[in-house]
Amino acid sequence: MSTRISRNDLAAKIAADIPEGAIVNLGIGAPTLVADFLPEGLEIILHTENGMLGMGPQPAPGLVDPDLINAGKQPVTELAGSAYFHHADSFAMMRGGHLDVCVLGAFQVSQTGDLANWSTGAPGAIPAVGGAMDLAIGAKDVYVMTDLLTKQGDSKLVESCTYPLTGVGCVTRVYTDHAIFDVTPDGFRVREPFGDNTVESLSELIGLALTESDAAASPKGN
Amino acid sequence: MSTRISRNDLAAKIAADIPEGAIVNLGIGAPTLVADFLPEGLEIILHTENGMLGMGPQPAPGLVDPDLINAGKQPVTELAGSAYFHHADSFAMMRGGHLDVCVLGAFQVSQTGDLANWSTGAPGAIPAVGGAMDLAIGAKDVYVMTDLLTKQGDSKLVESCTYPLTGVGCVTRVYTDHAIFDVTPDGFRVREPFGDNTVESLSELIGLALTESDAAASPKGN
Amino acid sequence: MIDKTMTDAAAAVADIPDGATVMIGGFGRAGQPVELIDALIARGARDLTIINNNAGNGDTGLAALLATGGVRKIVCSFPRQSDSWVFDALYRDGKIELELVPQGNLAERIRAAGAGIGAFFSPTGVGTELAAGKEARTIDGRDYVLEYPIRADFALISALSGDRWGNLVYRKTARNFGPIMAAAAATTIAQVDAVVPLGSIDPETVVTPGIYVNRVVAVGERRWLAGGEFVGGVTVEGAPLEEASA
Amino acid sequence: MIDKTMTDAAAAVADIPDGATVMIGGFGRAGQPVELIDALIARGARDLTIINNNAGNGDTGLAALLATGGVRKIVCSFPRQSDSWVFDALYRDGKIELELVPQGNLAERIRAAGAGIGAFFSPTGVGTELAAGKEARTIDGRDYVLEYPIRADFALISALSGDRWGNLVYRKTARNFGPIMAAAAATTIAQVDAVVPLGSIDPETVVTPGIYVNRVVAVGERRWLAGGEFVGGVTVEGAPLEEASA
Repeated sequence: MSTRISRNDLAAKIAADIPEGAIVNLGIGAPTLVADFLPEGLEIILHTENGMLGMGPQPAPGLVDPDLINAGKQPVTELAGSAYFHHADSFAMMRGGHLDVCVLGAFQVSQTGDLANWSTGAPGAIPAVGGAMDLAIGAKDVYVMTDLLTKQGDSKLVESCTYPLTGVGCVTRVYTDHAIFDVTPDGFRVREPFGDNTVESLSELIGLALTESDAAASPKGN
Repeated sequence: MSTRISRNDLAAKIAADIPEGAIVNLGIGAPTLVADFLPEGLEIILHTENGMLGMGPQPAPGLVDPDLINAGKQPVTELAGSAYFHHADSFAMMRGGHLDVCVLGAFQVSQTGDLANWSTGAPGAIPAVGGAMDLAIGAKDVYVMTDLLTKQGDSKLVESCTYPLTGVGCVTRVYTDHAIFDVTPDGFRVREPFGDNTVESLSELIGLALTESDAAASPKGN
Repeated sequence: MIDKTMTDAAAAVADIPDGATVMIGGFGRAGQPVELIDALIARGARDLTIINNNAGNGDTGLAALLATGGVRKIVCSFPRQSDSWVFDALYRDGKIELELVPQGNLAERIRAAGAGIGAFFSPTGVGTELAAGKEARTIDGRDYVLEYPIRADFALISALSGDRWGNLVYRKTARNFGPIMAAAAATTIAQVDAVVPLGSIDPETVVTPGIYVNRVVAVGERRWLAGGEFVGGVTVEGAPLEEASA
Repeated sequence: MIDKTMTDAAAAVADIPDGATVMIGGFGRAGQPVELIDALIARGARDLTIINNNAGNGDTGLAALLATGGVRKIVCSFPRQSDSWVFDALYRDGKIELELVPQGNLAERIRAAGAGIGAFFSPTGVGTELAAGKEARTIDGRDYVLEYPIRADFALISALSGDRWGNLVYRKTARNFGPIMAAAAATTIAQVDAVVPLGSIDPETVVTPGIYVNRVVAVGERRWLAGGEFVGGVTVEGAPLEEASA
């Protein structure tokens, strides 16, 4: 029985949903994979919160420029049409609602769109938030990319988050290895189940009532 | 009897008080005269609120660049070391306390340093404030350049302003055609009387108690 | 391919409806998007709210727009100028509403709109009639009043050059309100002297990144420039000296 | 003549006293003023409060400063990194105080300090524990919390080049916090690869005007540049590839 897709396939699913011309911020970690699957020939503008629009792919080995890095502090390149700006201007772009899409990882997403992705609240852990809270409130569409279940088998989609929040009611869509879910006023709606997953099996798996989108009913016709 | 100095002489007095390296904004009107008297060879950086530091003098006739104007919308030039920036950045410089000196005109200055210079409150007059209120609160030293008396013979130095205020407690010094006054916690202090003016004659002229500075007692030793 | 360039100013402003709030860049004549304003006049939109530092100079540009009677209200810092006779007459006749904002608060309120700031405490205007009725607060011993963002449906701005992604560079003090208005409007329309190829603007020197710009229209080089460089020979209004002296 | 250049980093930081609040530019290693930090370490100031986006990488720069034990408190958004072992150990031993600020609020609070804003309503962090206890308000249907400026006694920043008036230009994403920290500190000290003659920086491209800069120190060109142009051949830490592969 096939119930999960790979992380690369999931990145490709996300990439396919980003339209040409979109301004996109890809969070640290798995979301950066999405860049590798953006359709060739389409112009999608990547924003990095450390002060750049028009970020290009990793440089070739030996061509690393330490002054040109992304938010994950990895070396990147610049594309024709790129622009640099300072940190306050960069976060003004987010906070002001000028980004079309950001893709973030998550510990938990609640059915009202609350996001928890910066702290497990574990005692003794060193907290670090970075730009997560700004990204969470700062894009027109906040997509989450995550496994549906934790390693312990708990659902990351929850009725309400038990981990410390990153943002309230901010997530619009969740891309998981089992299915894509939209966050709606009625809770999670299955947008596209992968493999043998069904709305019913997913609901059972995560212990939450789910609704079904027209798209999910006929995924090929999406 | 000599009781007044010319506007040019007054501008020269102000210019002589501005130290090398100061960042200075000269308000519209008479204060712009001060630029003509800044000591040759000293570097004093002029700010204009429409987005420039390092403003130079008027261009030669025939070399007017309509994209390069001062706050009074007169053509100016750029000096080596100048910089352009947008309006929010320009007023952040003022509001943030980064200007050393601004020189403004006035309708009235109160003995607590209140300034009225943007509106006479006359019915039917078209109000216009421009950057006056920002300049008033936005320089370490706010100098006023004005005649001491109105054309009707009323003192512009007053116990409290009757015209609409530009700023509260903002003026640090008043350069008039009769004398230079510092604004102190004890009211106006005569810093330098011109010609035959004395602290006593000035006090009688404007109807306010005045104190005398050490500088005024021996102006040559200033 | 992203291509925000449009063929002419008329097309660029064609969807500005009656009742729109429109920011117009420029400080006096410098940076005023005259060709876009002319197109807006030709379109004939009514009941507009205009945000600009001034209220028009002479009989062209913003002044000409006011003269059409299509502007219900203007938000500005300095309407009264030696050459603001169009506005002056409308105001005295009660035909236009004026909201007067200190220039720095105007700039910062526009910046706040673009930057997603809900409101901010400004020291400018404290204790004056322009702060009357505003929420006041003392913070660390300094007095402030609370100021709110100024947003717009459209911004019309003028820049020196732009590329098809909407990246813009300006020229000298004509920069003024352009960058902040671009970020504060739902739809930003930039006129430029020339559209340049993508990649020809050094990324270090982009002043307005294309994220803030929706449409770019080339209107041709101003008569006092040649290849973007000043060559002189005009009045401050931009008229050729031979005309001015005639 | 205005001349803000200084002969060496030691002289530039000589008056930073014990107990000072010091902003340090940089995002990770990019834009980190390593030579100024080294000079501050040599000076031996104690009881410092440091404001930076991170809490040091590896064993150099900010991490080396932390290792001296001279830092009482750090204000940052992202201390925990793969190479933040110096901070991690201090924190776990209770030897350093941490104030965690969301990155955009950190940037905007620094900007507010330089811009004379008393406080501002930010939507970032609303409903989270990092906004606990902060004044909240709903404006136009959106929720905000009130954030206050972050000021400093000194800012240490790194730029590509500067002139004797203190005008600065940066390089790529090493710009990050430099421009806003320069405006938010009472005394701003910039290290640059090279001091260039006054007038050689195009006024259109100045990023930090000299008004915000008190001292400029040339520290020499980074090894991955030649005449300011990237020539490659280093790791992201800036180490030559031959060392990295050794």
